[in-house]
Formats: sequence, C-alpha cells, structure tokens
Amino acid sequence: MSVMTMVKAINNALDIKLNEDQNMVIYGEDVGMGGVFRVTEGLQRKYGADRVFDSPLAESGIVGTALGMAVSGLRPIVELQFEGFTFPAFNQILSNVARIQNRSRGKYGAPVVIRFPYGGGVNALEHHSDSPEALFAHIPGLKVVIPSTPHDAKGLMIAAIESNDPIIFMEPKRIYRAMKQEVPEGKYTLPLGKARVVQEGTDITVVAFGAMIRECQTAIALAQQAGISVELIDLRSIYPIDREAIRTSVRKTGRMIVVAEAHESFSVGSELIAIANEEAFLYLEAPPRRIGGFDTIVPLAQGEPYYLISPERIFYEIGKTIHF
Amino acid sequence: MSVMTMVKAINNALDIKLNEDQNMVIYGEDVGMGGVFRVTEGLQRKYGADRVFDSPLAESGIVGTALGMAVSGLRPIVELQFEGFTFPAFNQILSNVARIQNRSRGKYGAPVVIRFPYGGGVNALEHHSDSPEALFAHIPGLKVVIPSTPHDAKGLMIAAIESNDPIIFMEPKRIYRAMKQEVPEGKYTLPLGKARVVQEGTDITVVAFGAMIRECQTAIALAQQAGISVELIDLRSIYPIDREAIRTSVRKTGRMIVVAEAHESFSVGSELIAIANEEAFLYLEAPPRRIGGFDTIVPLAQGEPYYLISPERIFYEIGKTIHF
Amino acid sequence: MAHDNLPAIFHHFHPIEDKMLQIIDNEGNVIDKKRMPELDDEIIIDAYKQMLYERIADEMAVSYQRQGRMYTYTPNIGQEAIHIAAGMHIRGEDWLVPAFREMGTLLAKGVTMKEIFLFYLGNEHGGSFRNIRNVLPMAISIGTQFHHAVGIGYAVKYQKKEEVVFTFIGDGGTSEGDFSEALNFAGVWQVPVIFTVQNNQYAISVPVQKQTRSVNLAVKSVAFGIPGIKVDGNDFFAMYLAYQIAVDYARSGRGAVLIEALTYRLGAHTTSDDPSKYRNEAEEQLWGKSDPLLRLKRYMQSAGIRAIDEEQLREQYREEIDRQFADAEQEKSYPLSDLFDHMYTDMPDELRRQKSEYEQFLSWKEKRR
Amino acid sequence: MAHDNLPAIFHHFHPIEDKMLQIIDNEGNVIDKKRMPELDDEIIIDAYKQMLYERIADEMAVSYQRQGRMYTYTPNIGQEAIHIAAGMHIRGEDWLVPAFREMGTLLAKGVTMKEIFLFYLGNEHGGSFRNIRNVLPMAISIGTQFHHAVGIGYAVKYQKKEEVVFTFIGDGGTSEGDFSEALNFAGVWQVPVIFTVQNNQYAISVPVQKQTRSVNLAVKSVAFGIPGIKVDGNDFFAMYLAYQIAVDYARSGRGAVLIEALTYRLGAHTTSDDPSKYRNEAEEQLWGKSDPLLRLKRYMQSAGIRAIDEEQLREQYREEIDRQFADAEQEKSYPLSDLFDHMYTDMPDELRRQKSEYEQFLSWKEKRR
Ligand SMILES: Cc1ncc(C[n+]2csc(CCOP(=O)(O)OP(=O)(O)O)c2C)c(N)n1
Ligand SMILES: Cc1ncc(C[n+]2csc(CCOP(=O)(O)OP(=O)(O)O)c2C)c(N)n1
Ligand SMILES: [Mg+2]
Ligand SMILES: [Mg+2]
Repeated sequence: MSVMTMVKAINNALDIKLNEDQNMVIYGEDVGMGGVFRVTEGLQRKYGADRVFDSPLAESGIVGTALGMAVSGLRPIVELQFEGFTFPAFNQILSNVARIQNRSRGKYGAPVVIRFPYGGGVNALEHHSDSPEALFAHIPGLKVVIPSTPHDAKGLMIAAIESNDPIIFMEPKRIYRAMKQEVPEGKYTLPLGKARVVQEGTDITVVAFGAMIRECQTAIALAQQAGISVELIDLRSIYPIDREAIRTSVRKTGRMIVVAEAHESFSVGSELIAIANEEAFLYLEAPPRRIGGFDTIVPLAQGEPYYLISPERIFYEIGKTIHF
Repeated sequence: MSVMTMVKAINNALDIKLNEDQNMVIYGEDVGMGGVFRVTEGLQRKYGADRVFDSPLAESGIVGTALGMAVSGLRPIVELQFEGFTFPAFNQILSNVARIQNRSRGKYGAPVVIRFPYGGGVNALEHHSDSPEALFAHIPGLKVVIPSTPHDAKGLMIAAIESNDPIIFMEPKRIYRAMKQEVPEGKYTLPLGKARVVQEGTDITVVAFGAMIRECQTAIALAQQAGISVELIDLRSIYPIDREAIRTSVRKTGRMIVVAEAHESFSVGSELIAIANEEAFLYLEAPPRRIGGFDTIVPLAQGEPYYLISPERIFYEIGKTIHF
Repeated sequence: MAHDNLPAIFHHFHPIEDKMLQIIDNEGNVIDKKRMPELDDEIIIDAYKQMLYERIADEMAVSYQRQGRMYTYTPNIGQEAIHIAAGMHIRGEDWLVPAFREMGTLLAKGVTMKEIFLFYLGNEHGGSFRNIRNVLPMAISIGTQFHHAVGIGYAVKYQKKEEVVFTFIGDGGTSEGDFSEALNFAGVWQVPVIFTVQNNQYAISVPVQKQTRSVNLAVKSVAFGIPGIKVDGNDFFAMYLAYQIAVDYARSGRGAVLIEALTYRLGAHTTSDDPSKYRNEAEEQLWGKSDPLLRLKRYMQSAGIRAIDEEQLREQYREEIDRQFADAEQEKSYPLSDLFDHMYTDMPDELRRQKSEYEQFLSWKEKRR
Repeated sequence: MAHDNLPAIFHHFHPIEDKMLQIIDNEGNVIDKKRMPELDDEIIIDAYKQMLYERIADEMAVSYQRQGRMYTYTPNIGQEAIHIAAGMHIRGEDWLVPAFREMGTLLAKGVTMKEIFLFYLGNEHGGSFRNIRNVLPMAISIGTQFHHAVGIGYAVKYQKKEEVVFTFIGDGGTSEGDFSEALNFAGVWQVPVIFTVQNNQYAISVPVQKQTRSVNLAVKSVAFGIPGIKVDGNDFFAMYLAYQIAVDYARSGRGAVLIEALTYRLGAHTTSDDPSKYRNEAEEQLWGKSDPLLRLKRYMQSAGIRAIDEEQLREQYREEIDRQFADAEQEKSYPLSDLFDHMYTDMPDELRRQKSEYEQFLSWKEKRR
C-alpha cells in the first residue's frame, strides 16, 4: 500500500501497463514533460520518447492517429488537455473510434483510451470547467468511465487499458490532488460498468460520480444529523450504466436524487430518472430528481459558486425529496 | 395557399427571408446548385452568388465563418450536408456559436441558423441515418428545432431566421418529399419552444417529433380501433422543451410514451421522462416510457428495418403502458 | 524540411512551379522517354485489363442501381489509372486506407466485387473486407481517414516493419481540417504513408477552383514539410512511376509523400447526382479525350503490344461481375444480432436488454398475425 | 494563385526560401536601410512607450497572481513589438480577433487594463470589451478564431466596407485543422484578413520543431494561395513594415496575408507553468538578447532620438496599472442573473425555472442561518 493522490494513482496505472505491454504508447499535448497536471510525469524518461511523447497541437489528429495505431496492433492512450478541447476530436471519436468495430464487423478493434480532466471548481478560464459526460454517453460504441477516488482511478484505468473497447476516461480535475488514499502498489482492476455502493442507507438513494461523491458525503453527514438514512451510489461508469444497482437501491429506498455537475437538461440525471421509472416505478414514493448545473455556460471564477453544487444544496434537495 | 413538400416549404421560407433581408446569406457544400436535396434550388439564380453560394468542403469552416459573419452584421444560414457531417463543426458549434453571446455579455449576437437533414429510413450509407438531437440539446446556448410537416417547416424556419439566437434546425429527410400539404404562400412564423397538440386524447400521451409524428399517427389509428384514446404531442422544439405542454397532457392522461429514432440512452425520451416525473409525478398511472433506437450504430439498409420504429411497435408499446 | 536523399523528381516537379509529371499524351505518344518505366508487355496488358475490369464493374453497378436492385453507388469512371497503378505497387502486407472512390486498388488488394456490391446493397459485411489483411473499410466522413493512415504509419514504424500505407482523398477533401492536420503529423513523425489526392475536378457540384486558391493541390505538401508531386492521373505510366518512387521513399523510412493525381470524374458523383446541373458537355467531352483507358490503349497500339480481344474480355468480365452481383444479392440474411454483436468486444447488459425487449416485440407481432 | 499586383516584398521574402524580413539587428543597428519605415521620432518614442507599458503590465500581473490576488495569467513578455506594431496599424473600425497573447494590440484598440484584469479575476464582463467596437473576446479554443476572422472578412467585403481584420494565433495553433481551413477559405473568398502567427517557439512545453516539419510557418500560406512572409517579430520596424504592406494589400481588396512573426516567449506559458522543466537558461538568455524593447532602445540611442526618462515612466505606469487593478479588484459583485441573462436574447422558461428554483434554495439557506 502506498498513499496516493488521484494524479499519482493514474500515473501509477499507466506506469504498470507501460511496463507490462510493449505495444502501449501514450501521447498528447505536453505529455512528454508530464502533462499540465503531471499525470504522465516521469514516464517519458522511463519508457522513451517513442512510447511517451508530445504530439502536435491538434486533437482530431491525436484521436484519429490513435485509431490508426489501434487497428494496427498498438494500444494507444491519448491525453486531451481539458474537456473543452475534446470537441475538435468529436468527429473522430463519434464517427470512427466508436464505430470501427461495428463498421468492420469486428475485424478491427479500437482499444483506445481517451483520457482528459473535466469539471469545475478550479477557478479556471472558459472551456476548463465543463462536464460533458452525457455527450459521450449518448454515442454508441463508447464506454465512459469516471473515477471518484485514487483507488478507483487506478483500478478503473488499468481495466480501461486492458479493455478491447474504446474508453472515454474522464478525470475529475478538482480532486486530482484534493485527497490522498492508501492504494495497493500492484496491479488490480475494477469491473467496467459496475457501480459501487459507497454507503448503505434506507430512506433515499443518492447517485453521483466523480468529484460529486465527496460533496454528497458531506451532505449525507448533514442528513444523518437530521435523521435521514442515505444510500450513496458511485456510478463509476456512465455508459453502460449499472441498471441493476439503481434498481436494487431504489426499490429499497423508494426515493432517488442524482447529483451531477453537468447542465441539467439531457443529462445523466435525466437518464437515471428514466431508468428508475423503468425499473422501480411501483416503489417510488417521491419523484426522482436531478440536481445539476444550470443550462448555462459554466461561469468564470466569480460566478462559479452559484453554478457548483454545494453539500448544502444536496442536503436541501434530499430534504425536499424526503418530505415530498 | 399552395401545395408543398417540406423541401419546397423550406425553400419558400428561405426565399421569403432572402428577399426581405439583404443581410441574409446562405452557404454550404453544393448549396449553389440547390444542395443535394434541392432545398436551396433556384436561390442562387435569384439572389446572386454572393448571397447563396458553395463553400469549400469543411464543416468547421462553414460554421466558424458563419459566426464571424453573424457578429459583424450578416445573418447567415448554413447547410451541413447530412447530420453525420455536423461533427467536424461540433467544436465551433459548442465552443463558439453557442457561447459568443454569453462570452461577450450580450455585446455580440449569433443569429446563425445551422440546418441539416437527419434521420433514418432512406436506405443510406453510414453517417446518413442518425438522429443526434440530444447532443445539440445538451449544449447551453442553442435552440434545437425539428419540424414534422411542410407547414411547420416553413413557419419554424422563418422564426428561426428571425431569432437572434443560434438555431440548430434539423430536417427529417425521410419526409422531405413524402407528404404534401397546403401551405400559406405568405410569411408566417410559429413560436420557437412551443409544442403542438396534434390530436387530443385521454388515455395516454404520446410525445414525438419529426418523421415519427406520421408513424405515431398510424399507430394511434390502431390504438383507436382497440379503444384507446391517445393524445399526440409534436415537440417541434427539442430545446427548450415545452414543459408546460408535457405537464398539462400527462396530468390529464397519467401515461406517457416518447417516440424518437435516436439511441435510447441519454435521449430526448430520458429528458421527457425526467420532466414528467418533475411535473406530474402524482398523476402517473404507469411508468412513462421511451421508444427509441437501440444503442447501436444505425445499420445499413438491410438491417435498418430492425432499427426503425414501426407504427406496430408504437402500438405495442402503447398497449404495454395502458395495461401496465 | 531536411530532405536527405530527396529523389530528384521531387525537385524537378516541385509543385510550387506547377509542373506535372506526364509520360504519355492523350494520343498515347511517349512524351517523356527518359522517365518511361520499363515494363514488360504482359504487365502493361495486365494493367489495361484491370482498368477495363474496373470500368465495366462501374458501368454494371450503375445499371443495377438504375434497375432498382442496389441503393446508391459511387462510380469511379475515369480514375482507373490511379487505382490500378497504386494496386500494382501495394503489397499484401501494405495497408490500404481508402476514401470511397478507389475500387481498382481495393480489387488489387484482393477485395471481391461481391463484397463491394454487398456494401452498396446495405450490408456491413460487404464493407468489412473480412478476408483481406490490412484494408480499412471505406471512409464516408471525408478526411478522417488520413489520420488513421498516419496512425498506422506510426505503428508500422514503431514495430519496425517495412509496410507502406496507401491512403486516398478527393480534391474536395483537401479542404477539411483533418487533411492538413494529418499531413502535418506525417511530417513530424516521418511515417511511411503515401497520400493520394484524386483531383477529379469536382466535389459533387463544386469545382476545384472554388475549393482552394492554391496553385495546385500537390503544393499543400509544402506547408507540412513532406515532398509532393502533381501527376497526370489519367496517364497510367506517370502514375506508375510516381508510386514507384513514393513507395521506395516511404518504405526506406524517409517519410510520407503527397501525390496529386489530376483526373476527371467522367460519371456522376453518385447515382443520385445529375452532373448536367453544374457542368457542360463540352467540358466532359474534352476530358473524355483524356480517358485513361483510351490513352493506354493507344499507347499499346502504337507500341505494338500484342492486341487483346477486348470484346471477348468485356463479355467475360460482364459475366463474372454479374455472378458476383447475383451472389451478393442472394446473401440477404441479416439477423437482428448483426446490429448488436460488433458494438463491443464484450456486450454490455444494456444492449442485451434492448435486444431482448425487441425480441419480445417481435414475438408479440408474430402472434398477432 | 493569380497574384495581380503582389507587392515585391512577398517575392523577395518568399517563405519557401526561408528568408526573414529584418530591419534592425540585436544591437539596434539598421541592417536593411532601404526598407526602414520613415517614422517621426515621436512615433518611435510612442511605440517604445507602448511596449514598455505592456511589459510592465505583464510583470505586475504576474506578481498579482503570485500574491494570490488573481487566478491564472498568460504573460506576453518578449512579444510586444508584434502587438504594438499591429496596434499602430489597426483603425477604430478595423476588427481585432485575438487569440490570448496580444495584450498590446488590445490596448491599442482601446481596451483597458482594468477589463483585462477583470477577466483574469474571473468575471466575464472583463472579457467582453464592452465599450470598444469590433474586438472579439479572447479565443481559448485554439484555432477557432481564425474562422471567425474569415467570416468577418466576408461580411466586410459583402458590405463593401474598407475594414481590415487582424487575427492572431501561436505556433502551436498552426497544427489545428481550423488554422488550415481558415486560410483556405480566406484564399477562396479573398477576404481582407491579416493572419499573424506569433511563433514564440513553444506551445506550452512543445517546441515548434515538434509541431511541424515545414521549413517555417509563413510557408503554410502557399498551401492556400495567399501571400505569406516571415518577419523578425522582435524587430519593431520589421513588424511595422510588414503590417503596413499587409494592411495596404488587404484594405485595397486584394485578399488575405499570413505573417509569421518570429519571437520568443520570454516568460512562462501561464502563471501555472514552469519553463525550467522543458528548456534551459542558455536558450532563454540567448533570446533575451533579442528582447524587442532592448533592441528598439538601442536603436533609439544610436539614432540619437531624444532620451526618455524610463525610470519615471515605469513609476508612472506602475501607478496607473495598480489603479486599474485596484478598480478591477473592487468590482466583485456578480449577481446570479449574470449567469442567465446573456445565454439567449430571449430567455427560455427553462432557464427562468432553474433560476427561480435556485433562488428558493438560496432563501432556504438564508433562513437556515
Ligand atoms: C465530412 C463530410 N462532409 C460532407 C460529406 C458529403 N459528401 C460526400 S462526397 C462529397 C464530395 C467529395 O468530393 P471530393 O473530395 O472531391 O471526392 P470525389 O467525390 O470527387 O471523389 C461530399 C461533400 C461527407 N461525406 N463527409
Ligand atoms: C483547442 C485547444 N487545445 C488545447 C488547448 C490548451 N492550450 C492552451 S495554450 C496551449 C499552447 C498554445 O501554444 P501556441 O499556439 O504556440 O501559443 P502560445 O501559448 O505560445 O502563445 C495549449 C495546448 C487549447 N486552449 N485549445
Ligand atoms: Mg473530387
Ligand atoms: Mg507558441
């Protein structure tokens, strides 16, 4: 065991896999010197500049070339510098990375991991505070993974690299270094597509992921003081969503709120409410609700406090649902 | 009044506005000769090649330059050739077109209409059969409009052109020429953001849009024979969604199904189920359901019949919800 | 751009001067004897036969489509010299990353007409080219394929293989951002990729003059530090030589090459297109004189190469193609599972659920009958 | 590329030959007398003052950030000659479509330091440049701004105005697809846009040698049929001349121009960056000798231009900048409505609902206290 931040845990996962698999390469903007968040720190020195390297500044190229590498036997992990800069690559992701397996009827695989930091709360410029997971989750052919702790980040990243399907791996930048955790030093994986019950409870189910898990935990402590027993589910995987975990929990509690930073409309929250209806309609005691960002651009630092979801707000919404 | 197909009705709307507003320009790939679906037929001849013209083959450029025109006083309408080719422009749409008003605190507007054909049912090659409305609807700053008849297409298009906000105008290619309708010859607009009750009913609400309206109508005839009274709502606007129309109807019927061609997960259906829960939870007598495409690539012609939503399937789902 | 050992031809035909590599003229006369590739008569005859086969396959495909037996189709008519010249240089282990208008090269790689027809009959199994190594499916989203070619080039280099990657695009496609980005990556990474721009003068209805103001398309290589050359794409020998040099350059690890092949789309863009809306017959006739088959045939005649019985060949090819089409037409089984099976290597429960719900609907429907 | 009336300088410095327009050397000596712009001493002094102001504003911004009074900041240090030379040519009605590292040109357009600070203090009102005509907000998504500039160019031309559009990008940005697409559109549409590539040698940590293999960045113009020129970006006079010629070319309706301004980012990429991780001091010192302020000052000294009291000026600028920063710091009111008001010209009910629900939460929170 070793105490790690999420940055370190991901770095460690990449290190383990680079060491194990000669066909794995990592590249992207500034990846050679470790990337702007230092996630790839030290890897170029250790594995050489043909395996860990800087690319030209062009996201479509980064992702498109990764697909080419993947169909010809390499296993590329690419870093896009921020979530806001995934969009120049959106066409390559949607039209090719997500589709080559089906288009070639399984002849070519696309074992590509596309990783990038996302989310708000870091006082950043525009395009550096967004949560676009729903956009990727609506694209058939992708899996979308989001860790909420260093431990999960490592296990999910290794699983993502070992998966033969293309993975969108979104890293909640706000908690990159905000928490440390004991993490096993060796290799381990966590199953893709399975949620984790962070805490059991009986009155209401709170579903969240990424940086929101911590905020929910704080809110749950408030709820506990108010005598409310909350079950907290960390999705871990946005696509596929763990329908069974939702079913089991909501059938038990009869109430659900979804907490996610992204714009509320057409969000993960919307999807989970649909699932709760499909899977647990007769058990619902209050309307399942989504607590999300506004349908506005994420504001710059001075306005961001309004946009971010505070534990207090989550507590407030728990209360509303409990007292429906 | 004049009998028009949807192609003709949109052409007519463009014609009226080109005639009225010297600042309006239309361009895109092959737009000069009328576009691959002939929607812009005759307009270059009538208004000249500086107002109606071909652009180079580059969607990001088409949309990005339109934004430049819009901030400097023109009102550009751009055509992207198919929904599958909107994605090279996705970054310009999401990062700039949708954001310039907010980014400039209202100093610059973005009166851009981005129009393109979408949807399946035409035995097409890959990338020519998709329904990506949910991707656009999740982007704050855009309005997303989809007509279902020639009459609506004209009124909504004129409203879109006159709107000072950026509009994604999606044209259901499958019904471009599949139906004709009496359409007023003069100018008229339909309000953006308002749904239309196509048919009143009391047992169940069916929400749809675009080419699915026709399929729903056929299904409703079957339902009627089975003694089920269906209320059919044509959304017309995917963002903003007409929450009030959903509330009113679902409170009345207690049951809802959403019919949309797109992949089911993270779809308009998911969003509407969330809204139905928020607005009409206590009235729900059965779980609101979404009838959508699979979370798969839309297949080529031979496989498409599985993917497309038939009236029979809609009827089947109505029955399931009625007899829940 | 440090071009060690840049073959002299790239200097001589530096695209900035807008010269074009051409070896025979429209009448089939050799106008650049020095550069005429030394080819056995049998090879030339074979090239002509392949071009003829492609031409006939196209004509028949168009007619199947007209008969309502096929959905859409994108003919290659007029561009065969490029495809066959490339096909004569591509090795079994080399990669082909097509756009959608290079049938002859696909055939050279071993793809069958049946597969191609199956694709246009609306079945993905046709587009996957299952049995042929190192051919990607056709790229519908224009420009994106260039990045895939570069990525493959990187893998080839990384794995210290000697493979070369052939990729294609149209004149219109050169306007897409991906085109430029990919050439740039190829320059920086020095990968063994041969980029061919088939400049057939039109992107659907848009003439190349409205596509770019550059002096030609080969010159775009200059922006990315790779050698480029403009070649008469209707001249089989010029294309043959260009590929010979490019393959040698790429295979020996010196990097990528851009070839502009100047040609003309003699047919419609697709079977749903009507060229008379945007170009005139005079132009079509002018370019018709440069038909690559005609030119090669004239050369063969004047060079005294053994005559082939073209009528008999045509007959033979027609039968063969008809057989392949019939085969493709018969293969109409498309099970529901085809939609789901290849989405992931490991199918998520969500897809299983969607499939089984649909099967329930199907059995309800069955019962209802 | 039919360049009627292409100014001779574009031939003389044709980028394919990799020559660079340079008028004074690092010591401030005039090395190209023939091309030295004829400028009054007062204009030169003014230019120097503007460069000094930009330099000091940058230094102070970096120190505010270090003091924890500002979030991130992107310094311009070393690139001032480009910005001030552009600023001296841009007219009130001309358009400025910035990237994010051309402060001096923003100031020349009339933007205030207060606004710039407000932006980096996390308030969109700072980034909107409300009171200044025809300046777009900074472009964070690299490359996208080039298309906006071209679109504006089209509008200007369509409206038969005489405006010119200035737009900027970094060396790294030239790799983005949008860069190439936009130059291509500009070529085809022949729009009055001056594209400046500030080649400051790095894209964060990535040196330009890893960005492209082209012989320089100006040569990319060749791919799109517009004139291009490589200029010493640390030489105020060379930049001045380049803009003079480019503006004249564009304003007279002849089309777009690409200028590569060769410079060096003397500071960090942003205040969160540490250049010592990826480049060495020797290199920084070498480029320090080419500091544009130093070079202009040396020229002024040797040309016998009236000396300015730099210490006093520095003092004055510091006070002025401090005042603007204090002003910006005080403007910390950011009402909830700021999030909603500018999303649409006509606010959808959905946003109204979200806002009012949030207000309910706020009043609950208030009561809970
Ligand atoms: C990204 C993208 N945009 C638009 C289209 C629609 N489209 C199909 S072919 C074509 C023209 C292509 O012209 P060119 O590149 O010259 O190739 P050619 O058809 O002449 O072989 C267009 C615009 C597409 N397939 N992909
Ligand atoms: C599309 C996009 N990708 C990535 C980034 C992140 N990023 C910000 S600045 C920068 C480097 C820019 O280098 P260059 O273009 O040379 O400009 P400079 O910073 O040197 O002025 C990067 C990669 C971005 N802002 N936009
Ligand atoms: Mg073409
Ligand atoms: Mg730079």
